[in-house]
Amino acid sequence: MTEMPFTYLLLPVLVWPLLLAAAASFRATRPLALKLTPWAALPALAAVAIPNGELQLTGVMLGGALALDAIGRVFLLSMSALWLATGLLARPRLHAGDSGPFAVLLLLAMAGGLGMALVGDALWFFAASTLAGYALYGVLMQAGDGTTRQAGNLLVILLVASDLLVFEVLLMLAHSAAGSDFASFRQALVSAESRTLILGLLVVGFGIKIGLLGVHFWLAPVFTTAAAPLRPALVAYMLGAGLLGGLRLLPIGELNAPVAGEILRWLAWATLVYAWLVGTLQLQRRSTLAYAAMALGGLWLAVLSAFLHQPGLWAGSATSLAGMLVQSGLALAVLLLTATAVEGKQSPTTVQFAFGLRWLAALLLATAPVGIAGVLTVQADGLPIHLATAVIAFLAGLSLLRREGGAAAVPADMSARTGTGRSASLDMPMSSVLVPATGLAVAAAFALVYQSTGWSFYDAAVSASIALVSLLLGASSARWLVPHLPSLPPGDAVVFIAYAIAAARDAGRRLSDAGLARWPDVARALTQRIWSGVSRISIVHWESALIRWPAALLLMLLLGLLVAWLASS
Amino acid sequence: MKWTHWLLLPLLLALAAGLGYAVLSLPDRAQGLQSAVAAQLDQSGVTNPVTAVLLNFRGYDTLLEMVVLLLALLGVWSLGASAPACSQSTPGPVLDTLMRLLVPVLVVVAGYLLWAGAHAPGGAFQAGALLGAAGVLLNLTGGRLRHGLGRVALRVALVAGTVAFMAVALLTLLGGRALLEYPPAHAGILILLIEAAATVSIGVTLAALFLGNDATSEREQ
Amino acid sequence: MEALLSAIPWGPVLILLPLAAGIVCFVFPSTAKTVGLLTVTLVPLAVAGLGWRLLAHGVYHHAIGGWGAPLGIDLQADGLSLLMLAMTAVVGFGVSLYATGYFKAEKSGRFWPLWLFLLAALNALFLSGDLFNLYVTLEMIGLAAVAMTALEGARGALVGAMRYLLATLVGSLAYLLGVALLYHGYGTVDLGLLAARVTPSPAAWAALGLMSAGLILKTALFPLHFWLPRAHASAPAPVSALLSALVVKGSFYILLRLWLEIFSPMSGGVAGLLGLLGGAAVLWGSSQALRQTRVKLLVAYSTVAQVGYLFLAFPLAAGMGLTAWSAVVYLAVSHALAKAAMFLAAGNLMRFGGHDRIVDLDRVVQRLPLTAGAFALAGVSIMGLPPSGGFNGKWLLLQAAVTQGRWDIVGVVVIGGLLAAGYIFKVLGHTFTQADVPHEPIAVPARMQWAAVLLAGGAILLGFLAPPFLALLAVGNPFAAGGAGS
Amino acid sequence: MSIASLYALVGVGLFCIGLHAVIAYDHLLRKILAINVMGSGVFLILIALARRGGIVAPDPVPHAMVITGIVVAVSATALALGLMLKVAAATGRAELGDEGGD
Amino acid sequence: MSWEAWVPLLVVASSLLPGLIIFGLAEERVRLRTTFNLFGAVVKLALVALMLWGVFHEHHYEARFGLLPGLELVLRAGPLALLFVTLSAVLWLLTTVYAIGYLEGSPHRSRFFGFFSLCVSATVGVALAGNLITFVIFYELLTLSTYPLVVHRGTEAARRAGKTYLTYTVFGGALLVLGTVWLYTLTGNLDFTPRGFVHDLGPEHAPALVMVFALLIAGFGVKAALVPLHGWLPRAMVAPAPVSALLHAVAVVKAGAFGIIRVVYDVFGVEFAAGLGVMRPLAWLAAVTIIYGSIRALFQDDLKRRLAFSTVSQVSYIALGVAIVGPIATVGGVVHLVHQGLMKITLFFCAGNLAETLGVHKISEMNGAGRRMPWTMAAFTVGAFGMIGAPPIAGFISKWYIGLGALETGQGWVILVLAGSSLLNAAYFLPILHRAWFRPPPDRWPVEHDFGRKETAWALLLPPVVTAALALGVGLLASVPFSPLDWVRLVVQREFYTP
Repeated sequence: MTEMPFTYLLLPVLVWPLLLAAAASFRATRPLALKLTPWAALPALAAVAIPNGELQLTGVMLGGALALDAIGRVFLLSMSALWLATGLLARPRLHAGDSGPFAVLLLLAMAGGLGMALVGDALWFFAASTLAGYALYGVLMQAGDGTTRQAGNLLVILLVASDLLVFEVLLMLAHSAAGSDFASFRQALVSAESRTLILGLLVVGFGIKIGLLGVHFWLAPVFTTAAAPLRPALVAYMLGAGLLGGLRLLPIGELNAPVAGEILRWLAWATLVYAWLVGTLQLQRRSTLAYAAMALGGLWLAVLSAFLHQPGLWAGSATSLAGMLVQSGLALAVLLLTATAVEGKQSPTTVQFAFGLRWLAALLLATAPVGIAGVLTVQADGLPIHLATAVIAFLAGLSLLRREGGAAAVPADMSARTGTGRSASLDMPMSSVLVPATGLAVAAAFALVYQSTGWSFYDAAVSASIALVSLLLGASSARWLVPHLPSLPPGDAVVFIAYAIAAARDAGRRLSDAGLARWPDVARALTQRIWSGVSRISIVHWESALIRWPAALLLMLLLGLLVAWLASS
Repeated sequence: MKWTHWLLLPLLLALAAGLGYAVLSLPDRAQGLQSAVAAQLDQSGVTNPVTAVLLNFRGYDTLLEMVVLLLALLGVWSLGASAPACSQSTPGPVLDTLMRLLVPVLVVVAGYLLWAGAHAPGGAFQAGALLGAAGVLLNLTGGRLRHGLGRVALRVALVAGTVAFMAVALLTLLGGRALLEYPPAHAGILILLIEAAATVSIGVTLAALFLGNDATSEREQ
Repeated sequence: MEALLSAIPWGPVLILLPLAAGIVCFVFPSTAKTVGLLTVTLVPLAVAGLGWRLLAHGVYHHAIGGWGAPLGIDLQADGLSLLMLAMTAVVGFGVSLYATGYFKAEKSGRFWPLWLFLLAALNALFLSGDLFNLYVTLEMIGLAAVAMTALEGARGALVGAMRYLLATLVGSLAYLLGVALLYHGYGTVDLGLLAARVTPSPAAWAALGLMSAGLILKTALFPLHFWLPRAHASAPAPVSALLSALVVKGSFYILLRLWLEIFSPMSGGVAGLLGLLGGAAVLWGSSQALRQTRVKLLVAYSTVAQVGYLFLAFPLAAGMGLTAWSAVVYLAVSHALAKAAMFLAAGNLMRFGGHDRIVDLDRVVQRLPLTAGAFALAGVSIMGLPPSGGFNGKWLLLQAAVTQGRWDIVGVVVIGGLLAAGYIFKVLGHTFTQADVPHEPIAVPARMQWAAVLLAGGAILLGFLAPPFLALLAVGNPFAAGGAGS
Repeated sequence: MSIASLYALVGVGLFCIGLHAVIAYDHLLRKILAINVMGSGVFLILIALARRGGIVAPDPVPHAMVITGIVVAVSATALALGLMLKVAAATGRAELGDEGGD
Repeated sequence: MSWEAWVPLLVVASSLLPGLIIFGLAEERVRLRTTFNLFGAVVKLALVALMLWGVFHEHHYEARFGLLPGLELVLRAGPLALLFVTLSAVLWLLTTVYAIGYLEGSPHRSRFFGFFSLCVSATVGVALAGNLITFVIFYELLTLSTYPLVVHRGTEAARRAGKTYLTYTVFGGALLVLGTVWLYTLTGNLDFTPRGFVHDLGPEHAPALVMVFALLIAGFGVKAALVPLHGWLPRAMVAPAPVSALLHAVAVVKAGAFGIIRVVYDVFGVEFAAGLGVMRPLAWLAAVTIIYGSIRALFQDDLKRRLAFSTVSQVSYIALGVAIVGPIATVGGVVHLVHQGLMKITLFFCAGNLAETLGVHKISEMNGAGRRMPWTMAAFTVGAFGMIGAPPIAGFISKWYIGLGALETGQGWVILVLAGSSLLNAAYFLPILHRAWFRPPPDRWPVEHDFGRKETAWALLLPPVVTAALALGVGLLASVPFSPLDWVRLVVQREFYTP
């Protein structure tokens, strides 16, 4: 793509939030910055209108570019919408006391998050996702309270792991890549000899961010403890860092790797089943939704496996895939927002509207996969995809009628560790949530329309019906079935991981106490003892003997004789 | 320290044996410098070869050796007042008379030795030793150097020999000759002069050494 | 001007000047300080004159009495003697400056003549080419040194001096017997002639044995160092400085000369033995120093160690004589400067705190910065850290050792350096800390501090003067005999 | 084995005996005397060897050396004696305090 | 001597002379002392800038003096030398400002600043050294002039720390000298030459050369804190913060690392060294150090000690990058010289600020420090993320290049080392950030000084913020001309590898 003047309009998308962040960190300019922060995502929203183009950033870091293309545009749209929602919802928090750090972190996260949709090369994507991830972690911690901490720790640990994996992958690719843009990276992956390894690392690395089975532990705790304003941002992050990242780096449609595809397929199965089981046994809407998100991840894997089996499919299904991702993301965000909104003391119309909105969102979430399913199930093995559709819809429905709360049902220590406790900062009055939520829902609806253009009627009908049925099933089972089932705390295995971490830390400390930290002292003490012993035995004693007159003169005599003898011989 | 004894004896025997062997293994005709000395004797200004070596050929040694003597005295003095050297005895008449007889004789003999040194065994050191003996006698019988000599005078007497020597040395240098290179014509007289001064100094020094503590220090005034 | 310079007989001047001055000081004690300072200022100039003459006309030669060897005594100076003289002059100047502040009136009247005679004796020694004359100078040095050691009159000092005197007398007698044997064996006591005449023979072997034993005793090479630590530690600071820096070097110089001129051809084994003792001395002296609790004893033992380095070169000389001997001279000179500075600094510490217990040095760095600095600088040279004369010396030594693959010697040098660092910083470390019983400092005259700094600075400066230094040393190629060629 | 050599051997003997005494005896006076004995031994060797092979006119140089040597010995002895007195006065016994630490 | 010969001398003198003058100044002459300090620092910067320009245009700044037979004291400003010189000159200025603020009103400042300037002169000398002997000389000078700063406080603990410090460094110095002598006896030449000067020695010398290499690396390894020669570094932390900051984070350890670079590239020549088979062990040693240092850091509660162990780990990146053998990894290693310096000095400044302002020395006391000192902790955060290797901060660039270089030469294991160390870095830095930002501050700090509305004195706040900005900047603008990365590329292609 050639460089054109209007591509410079991409800069404000990143620069504006960063400027605001800088402004927010100075005492003088902070008030102004706080006023503008809610609208910081507007340039991004505007940038959606810019035609495709690329802005080379030579000299910045190792070179790189800002670029806008079809996929990027879709994501930019959805993410800017989500961030706008976040900004608007965060207003009360921004006007509370000492919100400087909060604002700065929020803006940094925003810059990173929007940047992911905008950057044109791998390293910058990595930079942006790192910034977004850690900043988001910071915002979560800032906005949260004691209960947030454990979830945050979990998130940050997995973040570090994920970034490491991605870093490794990028290194390996960059080693053989022609340039640093996505295309050449994908090409490098196609032609890499250790392809399967790289692919695996890649899937896990991005999988962490979309709740791949085994590394999904952060989802539920974070979803359940994140303050309401941040939930859209969270979703945006998952979209960008997880799904978009995959789209950018995976050579979908270029790589034919049946083996990897097979592995992914089984992984998808496992993820989906797990998400369904555990999601069903959750106590709270938000944790249920967390597992719905996990199921989305499963769907994503299924789709990937399909593409790895038959690269040819990619051409026809790009739009519906992108649409699916966006639609599900937005819908999920709406559900998350409305899940905990307090409905008391509202006008009945509001209540009804909210009820309708949540049904709509659930519907959108459930029908998100329809398009892609329609495309893929015919040519490829549709089973996992159908399953994914079903699970997602089921969990969506479940989350609708599941009564929120039941913190009491969770043992106290677990609530302490995984933070199901509900605190004031988490909930917002429905009225203030309603507007942005509606906006997101509308956007999701648009996405539905957008992707429905690619549907083939028959397949769509099949998968749509699957979606609707399982949605109703989920809804009903929420009333009749689930209450009679045992319940799991959010973030299942996390509990044990937490135990393990604690144990490991203790062990480490004991280890360090035992030896690691002390051995130099021990060594020194030992040497000192030896030295003192030696000196006492030999040096002192012998010196006192040597300096006695007779001994010394004898030695002299000896020496003289020795010298003469040596000279003569 | 018995063990040293047991070690000592064999080692000493070895030493003795070694030295003895070395001595005996020397060429049995000594090829010393006598011929060289004899050849240069008439240049030296004296006829006694030993004196010639001592004050002319190797005069430089002698100069330094005067300093050694002086150093010893300085050393003894720098130790400060030591234990009383000898008790103040007022000499009885006999001793007194004897001394009055003896000291002048000693002085005269010393003078003779000094003079004889030029052509026969004898010379400054022998003479100086006699003078020293005289001084010791004086001391033993209650005399004190200080009574005879003032502080500065005594010190001058002590260094006279060295000074004379160095003066001559300086003269030779100024004369554009090598150090202590006497003009053959005046060698004899110069040597005699040096010897005279040296005799006095040696005598006084020996006496002072015997006396021990500093006869010229302020503390005793 | 040039005519004048070449007309002046520098050798005799170097000897007569301090002698005369000594006599004046002796006769008129009141003038001692003035005359002394004047002399020690003139002597360096005379040395410079001699140096000029050497560079201009090569080896200096002066036949005393005009007779010439073997009948007479010859003064001669090549690069080696000149550097020794220069060392003596510089150290002498520094110490004298210090002494003017150190000694009270009465002691000063005793110190100056002794010191000036010692100076004369040292000059005579470094200029003399006659074995018997060397004996006389040795005795002068010995008596002067003993007298100066006992100057304070304290109990320890007296015993130390006595021990020193007896040792040095025995040593001189051994040396004299050696001279006697050589004379009767070869009919001369002139170094040059002997070098030509001496052939391996029982007399020569016995002479070598006697002379080495005697001189090693005087040089206090391990294991014959028994007299040194106490004598040097109990003497007054300036005297300790002179003893450690110069007196020890005197006897070593004679040994070196004998070796180079006469004995080197006939004694590979002896070289090995000397090297062995040298190494032992380095390790032993250093570890002894390391366990001392008083500054002056520590410094004294450091001398024992440093003397050892001088002997490490003997076994190396066979291969690359020039490098090894240059190393020795470099080490000797820089040790003289550094060690003198150290003793002077130690003297300041004693004057300042009334004691020299290392652990009780009370924040000396703040209160006596110059002294601490001098000690540190001198320490740098002793440790052989760059840039310093000590470093250059060790560098050359290591170079010779490595080239010949003598890793044992290499090891000794390295370990010696480490131990040296150990004992130097043992002292320095405590100069920063506060003593358990802080005491009232006694003021130390500035010139006493500056004298120490001056000498220490000299040791450091020596690190940058290698080219002229070695150029001077090469005059007359003194090492031609001792395993020539580098 | 000429008479001169005999004298010389006697000198050697003196030297060794003196050395023995210097090492073996504690009292300072004995040590000082012993050193003088050693000295005499050396001088004897110097003189004696000068007339090896029955030369009529002996070599004067060793004689001169001996005279110088004697003077040096005298001076040294004087200093040593003075020092000894001081040591005795200070420590109460005229010995080298070998064990007596600094 | 042409004026170009004078420049290197002046660069050294620009800190030496002020130092010597400052020794003579009375304690209370604060203003005069400050003037000298800053003047010297600024002049040095100016000269360095001049040399940068000149060297870029292939001018030669070189000064020589005879030292020993066949040996000269050579100061030469090459591209590599300038990299280090610039770093130390810039950081010296900042640290001087910091130290002035830090030691406000504490005793013996003349002594402190005197030795401080000497240290910098020694560092610059090390950087400009044109041959091994010169390097050794300044290297030892660095040891000597650092000691008084380590024991500056005059406490018993300080004395012991100084003792440890010397035990290690003097030992290292001895090995170094030995190796140098040996090398000299082998080659008769010690001049740093691009691509080394030993390769024309016959194969029969290979064992000796390996030994020499080992000796030299061990000698430098002590200051570069390669395990197991790292023991002095954490203990030396008793020194005042500016000392830890400039010397123990930058000057001293970097002198060691720089020495390793010199030995590998300008003495042996990297290809030749690789041929000797000594690079692989070096790489392993560096890797072990990286991991070990990080693990030890994990268990430190004392902030400065944790940072010290982090230094142990981070400095070995340089050795690692060098030892991988290959232009790209070399770029990574050498540029880390600068990057690590910037990041680590930031961290130490911040630690000093916490200690000076709040009396906080332990990590367990840092709760809520971010609320009380946002700017300081912000700088700290940048430094920490840089250490972890998060883009676009400097640390990322180094790791990226080292990793690429490793892959280029097919040494995948290095990637694992990098990953492991990043993980550990995160493990011991993120908890600190977590405490500082997200934990509630205590009711009262251990020892709090009040600075009104400012969080601390400007002299204390400015340096860390600037260095943090620099750390961010050199990463963000890594590819612009004259950035450290760009300069190192120049060095590597000019000097290290046969084009």
